[in-house]
This record gives sequence, structure tokens and C-alpha cells, in this order.
Amino acid sequence: MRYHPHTPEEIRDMLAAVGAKSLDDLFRSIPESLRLKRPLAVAPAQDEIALLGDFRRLAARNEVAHPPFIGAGAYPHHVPPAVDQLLLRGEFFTAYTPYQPEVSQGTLQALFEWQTYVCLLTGMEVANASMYDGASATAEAALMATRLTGRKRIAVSDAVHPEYRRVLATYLASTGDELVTVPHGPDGRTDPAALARAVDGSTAAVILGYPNFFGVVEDVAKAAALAKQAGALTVTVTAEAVALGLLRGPGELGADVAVGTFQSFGNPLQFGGPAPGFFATREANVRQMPGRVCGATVDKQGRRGFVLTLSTREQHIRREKATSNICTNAGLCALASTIHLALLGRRGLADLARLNFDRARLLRAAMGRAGFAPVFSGPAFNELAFQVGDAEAVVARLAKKGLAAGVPLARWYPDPKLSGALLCVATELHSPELIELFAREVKG
Amino acid sequence: MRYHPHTPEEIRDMLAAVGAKSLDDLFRSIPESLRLKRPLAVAPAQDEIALLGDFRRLAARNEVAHPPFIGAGAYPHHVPPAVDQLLLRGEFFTAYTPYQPEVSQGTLQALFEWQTYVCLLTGMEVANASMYDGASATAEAALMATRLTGRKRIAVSDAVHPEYRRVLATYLASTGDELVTVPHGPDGRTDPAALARAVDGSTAAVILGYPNFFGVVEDVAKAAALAKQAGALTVTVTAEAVALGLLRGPGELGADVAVGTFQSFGNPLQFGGPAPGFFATREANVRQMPGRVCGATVDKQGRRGFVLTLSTREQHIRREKATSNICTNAGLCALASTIHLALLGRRGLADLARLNFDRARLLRAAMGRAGFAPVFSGPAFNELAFQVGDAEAVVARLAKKGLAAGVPLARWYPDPKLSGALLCVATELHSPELIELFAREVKG
Amino acid sequence: YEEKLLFERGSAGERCGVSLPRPSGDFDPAAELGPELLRGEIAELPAVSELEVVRHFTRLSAWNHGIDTGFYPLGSCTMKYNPKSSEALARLPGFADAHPLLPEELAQGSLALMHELERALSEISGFTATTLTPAAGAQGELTGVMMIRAYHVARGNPRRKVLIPDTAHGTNPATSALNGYEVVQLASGPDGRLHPDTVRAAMDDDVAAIMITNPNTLGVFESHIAEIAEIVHARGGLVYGDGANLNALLGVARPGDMGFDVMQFNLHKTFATPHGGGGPGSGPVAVSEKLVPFLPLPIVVKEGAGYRLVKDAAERPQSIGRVREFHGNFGMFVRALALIREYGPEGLAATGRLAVLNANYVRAKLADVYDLPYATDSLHEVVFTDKNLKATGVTTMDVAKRLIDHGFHPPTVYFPLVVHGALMIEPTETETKETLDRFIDGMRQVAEQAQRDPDGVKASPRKPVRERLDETRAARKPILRWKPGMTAGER
Amino acid sequence: YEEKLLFERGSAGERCGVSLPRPSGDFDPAAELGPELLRGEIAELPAVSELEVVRHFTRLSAWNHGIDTGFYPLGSCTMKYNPKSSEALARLPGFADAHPLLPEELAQGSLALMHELERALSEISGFTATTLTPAAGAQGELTGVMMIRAYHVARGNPRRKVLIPDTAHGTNPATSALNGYEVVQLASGPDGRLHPDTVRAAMDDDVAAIMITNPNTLGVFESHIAEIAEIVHARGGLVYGDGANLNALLGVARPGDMGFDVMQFNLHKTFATPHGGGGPGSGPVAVSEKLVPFLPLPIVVKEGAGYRLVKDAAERPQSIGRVREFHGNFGMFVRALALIREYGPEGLAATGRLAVLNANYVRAKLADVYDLPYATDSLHEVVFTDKNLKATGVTTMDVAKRLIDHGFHPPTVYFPLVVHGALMIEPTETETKETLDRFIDGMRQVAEQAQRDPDGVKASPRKPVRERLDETRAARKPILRWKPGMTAGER
Repeated sequence: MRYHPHTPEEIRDMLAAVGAKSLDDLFRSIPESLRLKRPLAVAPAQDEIALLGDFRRLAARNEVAHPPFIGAGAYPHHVPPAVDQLLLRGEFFTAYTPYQPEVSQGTLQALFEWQTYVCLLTGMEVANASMYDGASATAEAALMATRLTGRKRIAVSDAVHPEYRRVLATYLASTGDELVTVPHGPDGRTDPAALARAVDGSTAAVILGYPNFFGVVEDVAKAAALAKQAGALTVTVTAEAVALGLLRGPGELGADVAVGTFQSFGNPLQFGGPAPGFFATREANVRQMPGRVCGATVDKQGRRGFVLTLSTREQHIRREKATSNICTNAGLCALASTIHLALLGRRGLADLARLNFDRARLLRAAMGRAGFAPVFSGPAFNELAFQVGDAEAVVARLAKKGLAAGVPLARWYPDPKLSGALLCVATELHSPELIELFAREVKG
Repeated sequence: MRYHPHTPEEIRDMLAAVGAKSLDDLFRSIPESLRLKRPLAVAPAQDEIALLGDFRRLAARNEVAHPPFIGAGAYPHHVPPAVDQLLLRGEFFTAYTPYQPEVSQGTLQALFEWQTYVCLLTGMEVANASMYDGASATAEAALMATRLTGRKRIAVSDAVHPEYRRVLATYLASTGDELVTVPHGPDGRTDPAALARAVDGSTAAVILGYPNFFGVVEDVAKAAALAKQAGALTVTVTAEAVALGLLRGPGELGADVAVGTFQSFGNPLQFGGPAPGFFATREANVRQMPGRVCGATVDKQGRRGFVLTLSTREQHIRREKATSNICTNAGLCALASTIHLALLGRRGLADLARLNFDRARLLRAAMGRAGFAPVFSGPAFNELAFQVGDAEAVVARLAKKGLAAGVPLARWYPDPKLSGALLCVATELHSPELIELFAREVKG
Repeated sequence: YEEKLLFERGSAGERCGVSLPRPSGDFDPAAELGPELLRGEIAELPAVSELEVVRHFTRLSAWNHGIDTGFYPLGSCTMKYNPKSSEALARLPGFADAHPLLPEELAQGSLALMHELERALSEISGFTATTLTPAAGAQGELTGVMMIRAYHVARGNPRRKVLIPDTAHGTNPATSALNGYEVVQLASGPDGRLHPDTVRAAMDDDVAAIMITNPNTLGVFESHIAEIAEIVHARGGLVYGDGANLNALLGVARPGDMGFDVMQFNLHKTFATPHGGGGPGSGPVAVSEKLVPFLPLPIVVKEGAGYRLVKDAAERPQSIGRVREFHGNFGMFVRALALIREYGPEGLAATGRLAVLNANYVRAKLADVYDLPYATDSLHEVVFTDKNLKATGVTTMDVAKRLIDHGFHPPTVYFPLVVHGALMIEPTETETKETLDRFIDGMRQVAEQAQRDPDGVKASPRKPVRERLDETRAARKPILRWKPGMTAGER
Repeated sequence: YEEKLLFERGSAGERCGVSLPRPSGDFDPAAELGPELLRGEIAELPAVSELEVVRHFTRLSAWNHGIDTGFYPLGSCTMKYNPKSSEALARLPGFADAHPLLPEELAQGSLALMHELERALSEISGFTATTLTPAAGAQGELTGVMMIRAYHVARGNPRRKVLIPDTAHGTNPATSALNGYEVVQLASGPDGRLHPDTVRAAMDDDVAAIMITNPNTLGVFESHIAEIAEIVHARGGLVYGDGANLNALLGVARPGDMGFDVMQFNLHKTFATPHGGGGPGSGPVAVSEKLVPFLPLPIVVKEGAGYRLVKDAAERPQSIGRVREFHGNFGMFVRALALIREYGPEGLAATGRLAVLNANYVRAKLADVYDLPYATDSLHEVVFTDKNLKATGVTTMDVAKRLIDHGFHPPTVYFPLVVHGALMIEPTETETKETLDRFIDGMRQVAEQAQRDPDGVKASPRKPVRERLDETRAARKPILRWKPGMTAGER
């Protein structure tokens, strides 16, 4: 067994040192009645060649001919090979949480850089060292708002990712807080009148997508002004972080908390996870922020160094008084994003965002020529819903050709106006030719 | 340009520091008439996504459904993923030749380990830090033999890889040495009587495959005794180094030089290269050995360390008096072999060799059931030639199914007895089921 | 060398480390989106070439300890070897590039893998079913307690309290509090175990559950677990198992057979997915029959030859809902299943046994030098204290830092809280006897140096890139991001 | 830490770092092969687990300098950045797992790639055709001179001599000697250039060829190359170009346009394939029309929509034959073509220009401190000497070693041989101005320290894992492999 280094002689010697007669002897503290008397009923041990063969066959059952035209919270983007080659360095890959800063400066400095990137892109003042994902980050933002305001009501736009809203509902069910859902208008933005009606002196936070689930760019400034007037916090949720290369940071627009995922930077889709959730807010809220945070300090020699800090918010110190129970987060995924953002740089980020915007323009044009109109009139970044008639049928038809077409909005929205809506994305991976092909195939 | 870091401002500042007006100014020492006045006619610059797409499509045109049943000097073996992940560490991958030992102890110690592995597997006393490949290592062995013996005649078995023999002929053509080819017998071994006739007082070396090109294990001890009597050196050539996990090292059998390739250890096929050639011999011959060598020494503090040594044999010191012109060899490939050999370990190497031997037994049995007899009666390791009738037709028929069938010996051997011979290999990559499938497909 | 922050270098103009396609032509986002939505380039972002990025992170990495560079004797964190073949498998394009919302007919490979992992985890732990979705152990706990809550709600009363022994991880009380439960702490006995009488005294009809780690954080098996479970069950409570220490039991005993109703896994501990400097984790949760209706969505089910995700609340009306987007950390599922496949039944059983052997060996070899607060049998980890060093002034923290200079990561320190000055050591089964011997030697040398040269120990570490860092200062005036003008040190 | 040799550790019994299928059943190789052919397990081989192997090589790697860790100002070695995307491309299964003897219809992807690279290299260098097969630059040289020899033989007389300037790499004379040629060394002029009169004086009907590196190893362009080529051609000789320094000319000028008849490439220099601690290289050789018939086999040709390898001597009766097995270092072809594709015409032209700019910048910034033996214009590299430090006793070697402590790999030293105490610096185009400025600063500090504290310089390096190593001892009593009982040091 290549992972078990023990030779029979060593086992014998070590048992002797321990004073035990056999390996089973070591378990005498487990009552006989609780012991397992049979081998586990899992598949027999497999050698590496067979394992690789099996998994290759499994993976091949997933392969599609082209990058999917699906966004909806997970975005197909190009990850430069440099990212993964750096990520695979064992010093990063196999490191523990950097509780011992002297031997973890590599991870810590990278997390400090991650936090800085998150702040710069969101326009916020502080960020934590990552979250599990965008959905739980959204739920944590809502909980933080209830702590900060002492209020128990959360207003969430129905154009926030439906799965995020479902997670939010699950979290709020256990804390006993209340969730109010605000409908969208025909432009795909959260309906301003409905939002005004939903927000009052009992509202802890207003939560908006940015861009929202329909790919539409919300008017965050307006919503934030409204929320502020009511004494509520504004939380923006960003699943497609590339948009932040083109759109103003939510912090600049008056939001108090910006959450979401940086999956788009450096993290492959991986059937949905892992990817780095992010959490950024105003400096004033830092002691109510959930999750680990990396901070700068100095060592005994006065040299700058980094440590995990503000741990008095956290479960391992505060136990039941902690701001959250999160500990392990998505550090390695955050590192992947940091490396990708470093490669992109100032210019590359802006270029990538413009390119995505451009590709969505091409998609809109190609679909238009094929006879499919956009569902929403609001401003879009790289994702658009089109009226395609029987959206599920289109998806099924294209799947037969190995083409992942997008997702029918009717899966989440009973609204008859959305019954034929297919939500599609176009990124730098979708060449103009591929976009043309796609529009033709949707037409059939 | 992601590999060119210069900004326009920096170029301006640097030109000013240099005292030049423009970049073209820097080339004033090149006469105008010799300058290129047009852009190079190569394909226009491609972005990374397009490049990956193009190369993926190219590579896909090569893909076969199963591991090839072709050996013939390049052997399909499993490379544990750990090998490549370690190899990709930039400190190894992007290092220069270790002329500056203080900053190259990683590479040097690994090369010292490589040399030790080569010695242990071949049963030789010294080895160099690698060669380009097996063929040029064979040629260098012949040249070393001429230097050591002062003789000009090389006897080579016709069961040595035909391409190796062609390279040998090319090298000997430029030095003016003579090449005598010795035929094989019906057992696939070099014909002992013919060998005895070919070797005399003018022979510098006898060169045998081990195993030979037909997969047959030569009687090296007998040949070496014959050569020794004539004052000639015995050189063995091993392309399938896994065999050395089961077969005695050539050094134990009386060979004076063992050359070949360790491609089978840790190096993917890569359409034929690169892979690490090896060169091992007796200690007495070390100063006539070609190529770089790593040796142990101590530093100023008396701590063991490693350096490139015996460079007075080499071209950068000896120039036209060098033992060879080789400098850059295949260091990284040798490192890959060293990592793989380390993973295998004592037991793993023996197991892998036994497993290959076993798979060839299964192949022989399966082909036998399908009605195909082995061509040669001599002892085999993992490679066997079978009489299949029209071998080229079999290859063409199986290729249509994405199956690489083996190579027809008639491509190199006009001997009518070999006209229907198909040379096939079976390794740990060829499962018993795949071997059965193969035999059925050959039968058609 | 000193490696600056990215933001402190190479902000020069056009420099870029990527190669992107060009846009299709001229267009003006401002005209289409409205200028009020747009930002320009973000001035503070660095602009560097690919080589600069590669050097930066290559050099930064050298400032880290990882399993691949040295031994990690971290108690309750199970830092075992992360197989390299798993990394190759997780990167197969069919897995890495699969969109989570692919039509199910295009995702059968992923779904089959998830189903097999779900079955294997349920079998290994002795439960009925397992949800794979939680993103980490703590979220698994949260999910588990949510299910407990939903169970009680379904029976008419969510109840108010959760019992937690004093040896528990901090996540246990934090999780309970997040679910609105009051935490009742239970004292463990002098043998480091929780005793049935303690539980009996605390148990009433308002207790929703007890949360127990077994073996507990002292490395001690809770031998009374069956009786405790009976006591709790008798009053309608449930028993939550914290699976952080499952490694000790692999193939030896199953929590589901001991009376536990629910338990989270930490795939990055027990099943060797990489810890990555703090995640990603993966925290599947296994449940007994009575909690199955409350499992979160989605759930992968086999139907005929194919697989399907149950996503719709209508199919599982009692489900607590979703705890994360999509289907969990699939990338970690690939690695965990690969390990289970390579181990097979014998390998799994050997894992638990050898992990326990390694811990007991370290215990036997250090017990004469370091104080062992509990004489009870250890399983996979052993807890020492700094008591024997008291006269020298050398503390647990000093021992930990000095070990760094010997080339080892420090053990877990000052945990569990019930042990004063705890040094918690879990060697895992992937370490050789030679490595353990070197570690034992290092620990003994530190103890010896503490007597001879306490100041030397207290001045450690000296070998890493930084000496001890001022954590108080970091917390008092938090600097959580780079800003222009930040300096590289003081004094 | 000290990292032992593999052979010095973990030889314990059954330990193993691989996972292999089991054989099909019992069988006895001795019975089938005869016991005299068989060996048992090789006792001295180490037996270690996968984790031990990973730690060993991870830790060893940390004892290396690489481009990914720092700057490499190595003259004539062109250590530029090795793109990471190339590594991803070379590992595509279709390339990595392709057997060299695949039926050609199953290898069209590889053949198409080789054909495109052959065309691109011929265009970049200005020659008619290129053989890709030579395994490294030195083998390319050998191939080139073999073709020269074959050319002369075909014309009736192999000739006896090869002219080589005194600035040449050692491979040039070694290669000539291997082909049986006598080497005539030519002195370069006071401007560092080879002068037509020198060539004219040495040229006769017995000279097979002249071998010229252009720009030469002083970084100086051989401005008289056209005239020299005329002189040599007039007497029936050929002109060999050593392509080691091609980087300077990319997109600026082409050797084929200057009168060269044949030139080798070093893909691991000019086209950024990784050097790997000493190979693999790849040394394609480009030739003018008259040498095309002599190209070695195989040759990839396009026929209709497909590609084919010409392997048979019957098709190319004048071919020199084969210089290596199979088709060359294909893995390196993938990387080189990827770079050429990503550069395109503009990128290639920028490469030469920026490489020359970087060298000239270093020259301008150091010329007041270090002696510049030739005032002639530099292209891609510049040669200084230790002359200015003579009074201090500090030599070129000391400067080189002291630079290590400043975090840089030393420049090439004591080469070219015509320069006493040469320090040869080639920065390449992938380095930033900031890196050059730090290097310049380091060089200046060393020069300053040499005046102030020469012993400090001579005692360097102090920072790496080893101080200066005793090379004489290594050569006098060579220890070229581990044997039982080997010690880890002395004194």
C-alpha cells in the first residue's frame, strides 16, 4: 500500500514499544459490541491503472463538444495553465490553515493579496479570507445584517439566484428570521416600487444581484439609497465577478456588503464546486464579519508579516458567541483567483470584462438574426435570457448534439412570461463562430 | 505580450540610458543589406484560448482507443501522476545545467541518484548523467570502444534495433570506422557461430540488444566471453529497461558497456522523444566515457555536496580533444526516471517486471488461441513477434478501429521468414481483457 | 529574499500576464450600459508579466510548510498524505469543466460518481444515507443540527437545548447557537470520557440533541456511547456525531452502529483531499433512517441505468432545503472516492489501525518527558501538556515554536480547552516510523533544552522567514488589505 | 534540513510507492527463462512510500535556482521564461501518449505539427528546409557537419579542415573532430570580430567549412559575414552557423540571408523549451538548397491533405542517414511551435529587439564599474571582465559566487576563452527593467564590496545550502554513485 509505509517488522517493533500484542489490541477501549466484525462492503481495492481507467470512462460520460452556454451562477471561463501549475505546488496545496504564521507566510501573504483584490473589485473597505460559496456568503451577510441592525427581516430580490435564495431561506429558518421576496420588473431589474413597499423600519437588509440571475445589472445606487433611508443594509450578490472589471464596484454605489463568488477567476467549473465565496463590507462592520481574516503585523525584528486575526469573532475562541461557525473556507480556491487576477492585471481585467460584454453582444445579435428576442430590456453584462418557445425542448434537442444550451427560467419562475425563456451566457470561451453555430442550432 | 514585460515608457527610458534613439538603432552593427525588411511569414499571433483549441484538435487526431501494442524501442507504460507533478516544480524544470553547484544541489543530487540507479540496474560500476537517447548512446559506446581498443571495427547484431544501427552507421561514417552486422538465428538470438566468425583481433566491440529488437533475451554471457577472448568490448543495448527488474544486469554477465534508454521509467512516449539515454560502464573506462557526470565532494564546511566532474573529458574544456561533443543531454527525463524508480522501489521494480513478463505470457496464450504462433523460439520478456500472415494488412485493418497493432518486421528485415511477422508488446497497461480483445481483432 | 506584495510592484502601464482574444470591433459599453454603471481600469491593481506572477507565487510558496515538505503532527486535523493521482483525476476535463446545470444526460459521469461516494460513505459510517452538499465540516455540522431541528419541529417542538461535552470543538457550540439552541456544557470525567450519569443529569424533554466527538479530542474513545445514546433517545433527543476524528475508526467501528443519528465527515481530514491552506473542505453528513426525510437537496438517486438529482422540494417535502448552491464540492468528491477505491475494505481497515498505532507509538516514546494528563487509552491522537516544564518558564507555545526550528509543524496547542497547556498530536497513518522517531527526538530535545536553555526555546523560531509575529497588534489595529503607502515593516 | 540520498533511507522491506495490478496467477519466470537469466530483487534499491518520494524531491527542488525562482543572466544560454501553457499543451494525451511508430493515419496530428514547425523554423532562419531530428544543439552541429562532409564527399573529396574563430563554443571544435576534421583556429580582431583577411589567409581548397556563431559569443555581430561567406564559397567551402545566439536576430535578420549554408537551432534557448537542469534540448538544423539532399531521415512531408514521414533511404539516397531513433524530441516541438504561434511575426520581431535592449541597458549601467574588453556594439549579450578588481584579488569566480548571495544565478564565467576573466551576461527579453535594475545594483554592490572587503567576497556564497564545493577533489577521486557506507561529509 503506497500510502501506508509500515512494514510488518516495523509494526511488530512499534507494537512492542507500545506494549500491545496486536493492532486490534489498540482498540480495547472500544466495547466488543461496537466493533465492526466484517470487512466494509465497499468496492475491492483498485490499482492505480484501473482507477485511472474507470475515472476516465466516468469523466468521458460528461464531456461536451463545446464550452457550455450555461451561466446561471457558474461561469465557463478560460483558466490560464499557469494558475494550476502554481496552485499544485505542494507548499500551498498541502498546507494547513495558517494558524502558525511563522511557517505559513506564503499562504498568509497570498490571502492578504486576495483580500485586497476583493476590496478593489467590490469597492469595499475590508474583506475576509473567503467563504464556502456565494450562497452561504449571502446567508452570512443577511445574518450579519440582523446582528448589526437588531432587526429580523430580510428583503431579497427574486432576481437573486434562486439557489442562493433557497440557501438563505434555510439559514433564516434556523435562526427564526423573516424573508420577504421582491419581484422583478419587465426590464429584469428588481421592481423599484415593490422594493419601496417591502422595505421599512423592520428591514435589516436588502439583497440584490449584481449582475442579477437574469444577467441584468441592477440599479444598486437607487436601492441602496432607499435602504439607507430605512436604516437597512444593502447587500449585493455577484456570481459573475468578471463583471466587476467593467461595472462600478458595489461599494462605490452605496452597498454595505458585497458577497458572491470569484469562481470566474481561476477556478474551473468542477460540476459546481469548490470555488471561493467572497465577503466584503465596510470597515465599521469588521467585528461582525464572519469567517477568517488575514491581517498585517510585524515580527520580533520589526519585519512585516501576516497572521490570521480578529479571531475573537470566531468559533474556536468564542464558541457559541461566534459570528459564524465557519472555519475551513476555500483558501486554495481564493489562491487560484488571486493568481489569475495577478496574471490579468489592471489592463487584462478590463479587457476580459469588455470581451465578455462583447461576446454577449454578439450572442444577442446572432440570436436576433435567428429570430429570438431578449426577454429583458435592462442592461446586461455577459448573460441574457431569450424567448425560444419550448425552452426545455431546445435544451433536450441540443443535448443530443453534445451542446449545453442554457437553462430554462421556468425551472425556477412560474411566471408565464418566462415560460419560454432560455438563460444563456457568452464568455471569452465562446468564439464568434461558436456563437453563430449556437444560434443556428437553437433555431434547429 | 505576456512574455514581454516592457512598457512603452520603459523602452523609452532604457533607450535613453543606452543612448539609442530607437530599438532599430540598436542593430546598427548589422549591415542594412542583411536586415530583414518584412515581417516573418509565420502564422499571425494567436491568443491562448485559440492556441489551446488548435492544439487540442491536433492532438485529438492522434488519439487511439487503447494503449498501443507497439514496443519496438518505445514502450507504453503507466507513469504515476506523482512523477509529473514533481517534475513540473519550476526549481527543477526551469533550472540550467548545474555548472554552479551551490545553487544546483537539487538537480545534482538527483543526477547522482540517477547514476546510482543506472549502475544498480545494469550491474555496472559507473554511469553518466544521461544521453540523448538509446541510439546515440549506442554510437557513443562504439566510439568509446574504438578509443579504448585502438581498433576500428564494430560488430553489431542485426537484432539490435534497426534505427539504432542506422544511427551507428551514420556516426561511424563520419569517423571512418567499420561496421559489421551479425545475423540472428531462428531463436531470435544473435547467431553464435556467425558472431564467432565476425569477431577477431580487429574488433573493437560487439553490440547486442538486451532484450533485443525481437524482444528476445540474448545470451550476453556467452557473447561477452567470446568478445573478451578477442580483446573486444561487449556493449549491450536496452530499450526496454523494465526488463532489468527481472533479468540479470549486463554487468553481471560480463558486458563492458551498457547503454539504452530509461524511457520506460517515468517518461511518456511523446511520439518518440525526449527520453533519457543511459550510458554505464566499468570504472576503468570512466575517463573515456562521453557526457556529463555528477560526482560527490565536500564543501568548505566539509559537508557532502555534488558537482559536475571529470569535465576535462568534455568539449567546453577539451574542445577538439573531447571524448564527445555532447553537452545538454536529457537531465529532466533522467529526473523523471529517478522519481519513478524511487516510487517503484525494490519490490515495485521486481513486481512491475514480473507483471510485464506475465502480460506477454497472456499475449502469447491469447494469440495462440487465435491461431498465431510466435516467430522466435528464444526467451522473451514482454515483446513477441507473431506470424500473422499479411502483417501490414493487419496493421491497417486495426488502425481503422483506432487500435495500434504492432509493427511488421518486414519493414526492416527482408528475410522472407519474417514477412508475416508482427512485433507486439504487452505491458502493465494491457489488461488481460484488452489482450483478449486484441487477439480477437488480429484474427478479425 | 523578501517578496513584496503584488500591489507594491510592477504597476507599470500596459504590462499583462494573459493572452486574450481581441473584441469583435469597436463598441462603447458606456453607450449601451450608461456611463453611471461603468468603471475605468482600477488604478491600484498591479500589472505584471506571466514570469513575474510565476516567480511571485513560486517564491511565496517557499515560505510555507506543507505535508509535502514535512511532518504535520496536528491533533484533530488529520493532515495525512494527499495522493497525487487524485489531482490527476480531478483535472480530467469531463470532471473539471462540467457545468453544474448541465442537462442530466450530459452529466451521468458526475452523478454516478456522487452516487457511488454517497453509498460508500454511508457504508463506512454505518448510516442509512448521506448528503454530499455541505461545503466543509462546520457547514456539515450546521446541516446536521438543522436536520435535528427540523425533526423536532416535525414532531411539534423544536426544543431549546443542546448538550455538549467540554472537550468539544468550538464549532459545536457555535453551530448550536446558529440554530437558536442554548448550549449546555457537560464535564468529562477524570478519565477524559463523558459519563452516562452526567448525561442523565442534564437530559430532559427540552434537549434536542447531544453532540459528541468520538473518539473525542483527547483521542479517547467514548466507551459509554451506547448507554449515553440510550439515555438521550429515551427522552426523545438525538445524538449528533462530530466526524472530525473518524480516521481512528475506519474499518474498526461505525458511528451508525453506536447509537449516533447523524454525523458529518471532513473529507479533507479522513479522505485526504488537500487542505489547501484552509480549504476547500467538504462536509458530507450521514444520517440514520429517521432523519432521511430531512436531508437537504439535491440528492442523487439511481433510476434504472441512469442517475438523477432530486432538486424539487415537492419530492422531499420535509427537506430542510439547500445549504449551498449546486451540489457540493464535487472536486473533493472525486479525490475522496479515488482514495476509497484504492484502499478497498482492507486498506480502510488498515488506515484506522495504523493511525492508532502511530499515535500510541509517539505516546509511548514521549510519556516519560511530557506530562500526560489522561492515562486512558489513546486512539489516533494523544494530548500532552507543558506541566513538566513549568519550572523553566517554557510554555506549550514555546515548545510549538521551537519545533519549527527542528523542521516540524507545531502540534495543535491549547486545545482541548479542558487541558491546561495542551499539546495535541495526531501523526496519521501515512507517516513512517523514521519520521516519528525524528519527531520524538525533536520533542525530547526541546524538553531537554527547556531545562538547559529556556531562553533559547522562548526565542524560537529562528529558522523560518519570520520570527514570532505580534498577533495582539494585528488584532488591535487591524490592517486587512494593502493600501498605497503601506510599509514593509517597522522599528 | 539535510536531505539524505534515497539510498540512505527507507530500505525497509515491503514499502512501496506504487500501486500495480496483480499478475494473472502463479508462474515461475525461472522455469520459462532459465534461472541463469534472472536476478532477484536488487538489494541496494531503496523502498519508500509515495509520501517519502514526494517529500524527497520537493525538498531537493528547494536547493535549486530556476528561472521560476530568480534571474539567470547566463551568457549564450538564453535562459528565458518557459511558458506554462506549453506544458499543458505537451501533456495533451494525443501528444504525450503517441507511440512514434503509430500507423501514420493515427498520427496525423503529430505530423501536421512537425510540418508546421519545420516550415516556421525555415522561414525564421531564412533557409530552405529544416531537419527536426537532432536531440540537442551539439547533435545539431554534428548533423550539420556530417551534411557538410557528405556534400564534399558527393563532390569527390571530404576535405580535411574546418576553420573556427577563437570565440567559438567548445562544441564547434569537438564536433569537427568527431567528423575527422582538423580544426584551424582563427583569431578575432581587436573589435571582437572575425575579419575577412584572416579568413582569406586561412582559406584553401582543403577547407570543408567555417563555423561561425553570429552574433558571436562576445555578443558582437559579425558584420563581415557576407564577405567571409563569399571568400569561403569561392574556394568551395561551406559556412556553418552556430544558432546558439539566434535570439538576438529574431525578426531582425536571417542567417540564411547572410551566406550561411547550414545552422542549428537550440529550441531550449531561442524558443523557450525548458532547460530542465541540463536537457532535454532539441537541435533542428536548417540548410540551404544545396544541402537539402543530405538531410537526415526521417523527413515529414505534406501530401495532399495528409502528412507522411520519409524514412526510406531509397527516397533520399544522399541522406546522411539517421542521427537518432524515431523523429526527434517531439515534446519540445510542441512547446516551440506554441511559442511561435503565440508570438506571430510581431512578437518574434519584438523578441530580438527587446533582448538586445535589455543587454545594452545592463551594459550601459555597468560599464563604469566593470571592465568592458570590447567597445564594439553589443547585441543580446555583453562581456565584462574582472580587470578593474585586480588589485583587490577578487576574481570573476568570486564575483559570480557573491552574486548568489544577492539572489541571482551567476553569469557565464571564463568564456569566451579569448577574454581573460570573462563575465558574460545575457538578460533575455522576458526580464523586467526592475529585475535588471536589481541585478545591476547587485553587480555594483559586489564591485564596491570587492574594494572594501575582498575577503567577504571571496568567502561567498554563504546563503545557499552549500558553500563552495571542492571540484578538484571530485575530479581527482571520482565518486560517481552511492555505495553502502558512503558518508555525508567529512572533517
